[in-house]
Amino acid sequence: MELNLTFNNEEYRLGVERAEDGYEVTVGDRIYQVSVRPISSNTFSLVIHGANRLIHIASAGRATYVAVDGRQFCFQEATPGGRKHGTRDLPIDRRELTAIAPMPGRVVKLNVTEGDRVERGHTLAVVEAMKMENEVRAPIDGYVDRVLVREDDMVNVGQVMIELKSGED
Amino acid sequence: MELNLTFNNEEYRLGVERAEDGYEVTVGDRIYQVSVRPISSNTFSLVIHGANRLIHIASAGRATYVAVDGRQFCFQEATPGGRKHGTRDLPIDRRELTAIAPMPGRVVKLNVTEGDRVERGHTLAVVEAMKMENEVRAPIDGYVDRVLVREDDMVNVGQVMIELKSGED
Amino acid sequence: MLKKVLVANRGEIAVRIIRACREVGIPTVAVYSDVDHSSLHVQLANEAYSLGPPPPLESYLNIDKIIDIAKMSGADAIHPGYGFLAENYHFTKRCEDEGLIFVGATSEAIRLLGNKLESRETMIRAGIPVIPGMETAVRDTAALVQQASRIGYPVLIKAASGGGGKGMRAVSSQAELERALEGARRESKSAFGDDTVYVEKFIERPRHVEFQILADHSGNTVHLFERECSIQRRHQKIVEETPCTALDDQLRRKMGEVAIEVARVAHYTNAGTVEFLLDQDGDFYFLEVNTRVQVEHPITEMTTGIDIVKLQLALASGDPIPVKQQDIVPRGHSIEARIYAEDAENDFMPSFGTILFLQEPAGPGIRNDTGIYAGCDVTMHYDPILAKLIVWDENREMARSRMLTALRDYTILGIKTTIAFLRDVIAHPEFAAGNTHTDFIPEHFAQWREAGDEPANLDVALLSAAIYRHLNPPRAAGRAAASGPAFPNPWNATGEWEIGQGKGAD
Amino acid sequence: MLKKVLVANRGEIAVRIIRACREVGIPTVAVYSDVDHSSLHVQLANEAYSLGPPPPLESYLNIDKIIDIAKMSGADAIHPGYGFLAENYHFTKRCEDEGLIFVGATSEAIRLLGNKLESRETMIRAGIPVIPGMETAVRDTAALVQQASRIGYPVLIKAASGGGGKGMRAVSSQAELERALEGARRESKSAFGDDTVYVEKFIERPRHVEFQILADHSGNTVHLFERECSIQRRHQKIVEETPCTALDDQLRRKMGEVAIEVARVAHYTNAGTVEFLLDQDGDFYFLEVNTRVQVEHPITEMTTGIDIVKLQLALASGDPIPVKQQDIVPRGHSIEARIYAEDAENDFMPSFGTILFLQEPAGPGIRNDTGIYAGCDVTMHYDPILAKLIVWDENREMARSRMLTALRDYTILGIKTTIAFLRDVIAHPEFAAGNTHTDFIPEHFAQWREAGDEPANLDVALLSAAIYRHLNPPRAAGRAAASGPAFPNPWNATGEWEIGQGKGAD
Repeated sequence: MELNLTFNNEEYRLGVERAEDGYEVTVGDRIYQVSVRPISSNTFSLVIHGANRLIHIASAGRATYVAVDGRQFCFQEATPGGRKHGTRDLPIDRRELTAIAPMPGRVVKLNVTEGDRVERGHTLAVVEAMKMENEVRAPIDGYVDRVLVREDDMVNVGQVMIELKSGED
Repeated sequence: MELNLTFNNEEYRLGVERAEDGYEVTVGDRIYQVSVRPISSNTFSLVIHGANRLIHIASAGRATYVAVDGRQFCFQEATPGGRKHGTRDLPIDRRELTAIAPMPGRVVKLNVTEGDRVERGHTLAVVEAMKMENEVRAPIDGYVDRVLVREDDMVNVGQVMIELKSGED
Repeated sequence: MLKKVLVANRGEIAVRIIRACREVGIPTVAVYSDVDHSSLHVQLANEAYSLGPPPPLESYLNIDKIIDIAKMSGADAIHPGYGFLAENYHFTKRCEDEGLIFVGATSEAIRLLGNKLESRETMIRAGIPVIPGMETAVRDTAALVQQASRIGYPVLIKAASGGGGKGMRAVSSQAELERALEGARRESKSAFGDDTVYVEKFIERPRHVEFQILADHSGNTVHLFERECSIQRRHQKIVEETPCTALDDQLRRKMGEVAIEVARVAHYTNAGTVEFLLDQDGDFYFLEVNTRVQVEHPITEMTTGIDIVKLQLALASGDPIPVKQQDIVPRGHSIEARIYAEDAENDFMPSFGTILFLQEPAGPGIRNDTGIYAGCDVTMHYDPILAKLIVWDENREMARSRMLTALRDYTILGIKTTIAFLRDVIAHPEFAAGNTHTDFIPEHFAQWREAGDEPANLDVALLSAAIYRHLNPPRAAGRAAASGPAFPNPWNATGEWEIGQGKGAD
Repeated sequence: MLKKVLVANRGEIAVRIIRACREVGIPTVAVYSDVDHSSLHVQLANEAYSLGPPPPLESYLNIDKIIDIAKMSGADAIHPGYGFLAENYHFTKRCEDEGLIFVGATSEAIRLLGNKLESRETMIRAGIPVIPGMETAVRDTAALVQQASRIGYPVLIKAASGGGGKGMRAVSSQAELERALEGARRESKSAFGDDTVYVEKFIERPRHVEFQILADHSGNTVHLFERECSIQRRHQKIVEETPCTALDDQLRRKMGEVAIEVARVAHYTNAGTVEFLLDQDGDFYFLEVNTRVQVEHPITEMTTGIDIVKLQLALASGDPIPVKQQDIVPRGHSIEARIYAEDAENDFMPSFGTILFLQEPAGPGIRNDTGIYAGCDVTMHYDPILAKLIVWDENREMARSRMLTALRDYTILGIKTTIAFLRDVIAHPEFAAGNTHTDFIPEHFAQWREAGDEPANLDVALLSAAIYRHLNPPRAAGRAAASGPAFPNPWNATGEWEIGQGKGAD
């Protein structure tokens, strides 16, 4: 089996094959011979080069969460068409022209409408979750091109809330 | 759905039907309207006559384990042909003529062979598990009819180890 | 003894209070908003009633509804926990008027101490040292700006009805003031229903040191020594410990005496916390009184052996304080680390979702006050605290070491938490040296990123994920795949599961 | 400080020791028999090595193999826990000869105190009060019978190398003696590799009171006060508490002094426990010294605040005792309840199988020393202890109440446990009154059956099971259904799971 996992915006190519005594796993160009000893549904012991590592693991949708030695990793399975709508998928120059939700939550304030002139750092909107407010600021000097949310809307982290045009337009 | 569950040698007839707001369950001739609120895979909240009861539950094979209010119940699902081989299924008068394993474990000593004369209370065999020994004693005065185990055999709780004949035979 | 206690709260503190009630044999009534219908506090209480929709004003801040449920269920007392209605004197007054015992101070004491400016004035009159600042609140922004200039920058904006850092902003220049005021007011309004704010002198690199006090209805007041709570992000405590490394016996005695005097001046009853700032010269200033059980109360319980919540219940029912000041002898050292559902790599943004896997640390000297379980949903509606990990050991270094081990054993999969961040805080050489102050986090952890510890860990994690995915391919279609997670659950697996209508599907 | 510790044990005590090592920064080596390859102690240790097949003589009692693993892994010390090799002086001697630090007493002290008759004689010479009984061991049954007659029935058969009630039998008449001797010898042989037994006077309805002692290599010895362990089934403790309700300050001081004198006479080092019987007249008799960490050591840790296992590690590496006797001041009350995999309705027969669901109690003052987890197998090969639930509170009644609540919150599904039984023991009016003695269980719980509490609970359980079965019909065919349980496990679900060859499939 082949799969691509994304971690911190890096994509890793992995391959898993059954081997005599467990699995042969390739991570990029590194090859590991490992065996797996199940402990319970979300826990197993990974025997790798003779050493035991205790692994806790769970998945939900395309995300897989792994704890190794008290550190948690969250991997996204990359598949064409299955991408989240967010800035992480946008080319860098497009990011400059969008204001994105800094966290999942509710839009409690929307300060601009389409056509407004904004300055870099200007608070365009405020998102609240868990009693905490976060300001969404303009990344550039420019004009508001499109407002994609309304007050009281729920937004996800990374969701594009407002699209801007640069001043030259 | 209908099912029969056994608890402490009593058999209970149960019926489960979906109802508008949950389930209608019959226990013998009692009818309950209940709804269920799942909490996690082995835990749910049972709403019964308006009151909440927290239930932990798990099953393995034909056994279902339920914890209510800190008390644990183990139910066996009764199905024809699925019965365990043990004295619980034997008529009372047959039990008198058998020596059964008091616990699961290993036969560490076997004191009798077929034809031996035994007295009530005589130690026929010793079963060990978890470093604890238990003596298997003759339930009646009589003769050893058949020895169904050997030393070092593993036995299950309730398993018939030795069959006796009463003295009159 | 109280007959039946309604716990007007949720999460770990509701669980904590319900446990205390169960142990002393008092039946409990839980209340919950629709999204909390399966919460741990609902599971543990003898009775549980819905408050309705999740927004706090409609649920946990809904005074009428809570009073109605108390009366309907036959509760004779209400424990407010912390947050929500805990320091709302209108609620306390309402309880008093309705003949319900409020487990806490009187409405008059809460009103006085809740008004930061009035209590400031009262304390100044009683000779208690306070931070220089405004003497009266003004709603007018221009006047606030003027006051800030008079006091001199840096200044701190604080919510007049505030607590827990909500609505608090440090401002270093006039240019920043107006926007900060706007945010502070909105946060204050949202958290406390009151947007009055004031400004005071901002003391640089102070330690936050507070004293736990207990007072009965006969005027007996004792303190249970101090807690240091300097480790804060966004003005909210995340690590607390006792004893404080900066106090010697003399300073400790003096601050304890002042704390008791503060309680006496305010005619305080039940459990409360007198907060001080301790500056770098060893001078201390009265900050405020938190008129409720404190989030970090467990560390005091660990060192003094006194159960503060059980004592709250006893004091509320009129019992006297059962110990004398000289008999309260703290032992060892205790540290608390608050586990939040936050992304510490991204400015502590809240994180929510389903907890897919949970493994809590265990062992001698480890206490975990929690409101979560494997399979529960962490929603966006409330404060993102998940649990408090508390350790005790014979001395600070042993306690620190125990905390590091316990945090390493604490696994929560499915949402972001502050666990790894807390490990790095507690392992930091300056923390180990006891050099803590309220700017500790911005100073040492401004651009914190989680370390993998060993680079090989990433490969181990990747190949574990690959094998797991190999064995458990994500379902191609169906509700579980579409709507994301769903804790592996036999109730879903059958495909025929529906919870009862009108029971608050969320 | 020790460099690396091999823990020559399994279950909760191995976990306890590994946790202590981790907290003080000592790397650990676990050993395991094949059936234990996924055990908690294996998961927690830095390294883990197989001992081979499950029978104790081939695994946890296999001295050669354990020494080899210690040397191969670079461990400089071995902690034996309790049971297995903990009181086997040959093993201790072997460690000494091989240059490995044995975390415990010297082989000479263990030999002396392990020989119940020799230690008896030594103590008599030192003026320590002992129970009337045999002065020398005899292997000859006829001689034992004669000695029993001389002492006068009832008598108690005890294993000369024994401990923990293994091989112990009370005999009330000569008619019972021979069969009892045979069983005692076989059990003793199986447990300790030595079938020598002896008899002593059986004291009726005594309390079992023991003192924890600590001794360093410079001859400093302190005690950490008493534990009462009278609640026993089959001569094995199931509930322990401290302080003992039967001691006043004077008796406590006297017994503590005798305990220290016992340790001094035996040239004892490290942690040990001096056991006494306290009769109904308040006279006490030296019983034996347990030359190892005791199962019930946690209750002493809870009241004294001293971590006995960490101190064992320090003392083994040559550190002096860090406290003086007068500085050891116990606080509050602690109770331990041992959770066994046993059927309390059926003469405490062992029960084994897979733990399908596990929920442990939590909250202030609750400690759970455990060796299990959801999904683990409890096998027939070893002592059926699963966990120890320990509570602390300000006084006995509060501790008892906390224990009852905690036991109610303790859920283990899939095997029989003693949890419900323990609840009824601790709720019993005679236990509440402190009227405990070693016949407490046979006297009050001879024909115990689990109560449903309310009859309606059975119906609730039945209909819950019915709905669960309705939603999760048992699989008609396949391995899982055929071989019974199997914890719901994605590793099985794929149908393609196989663990690596030769890795100890059980």
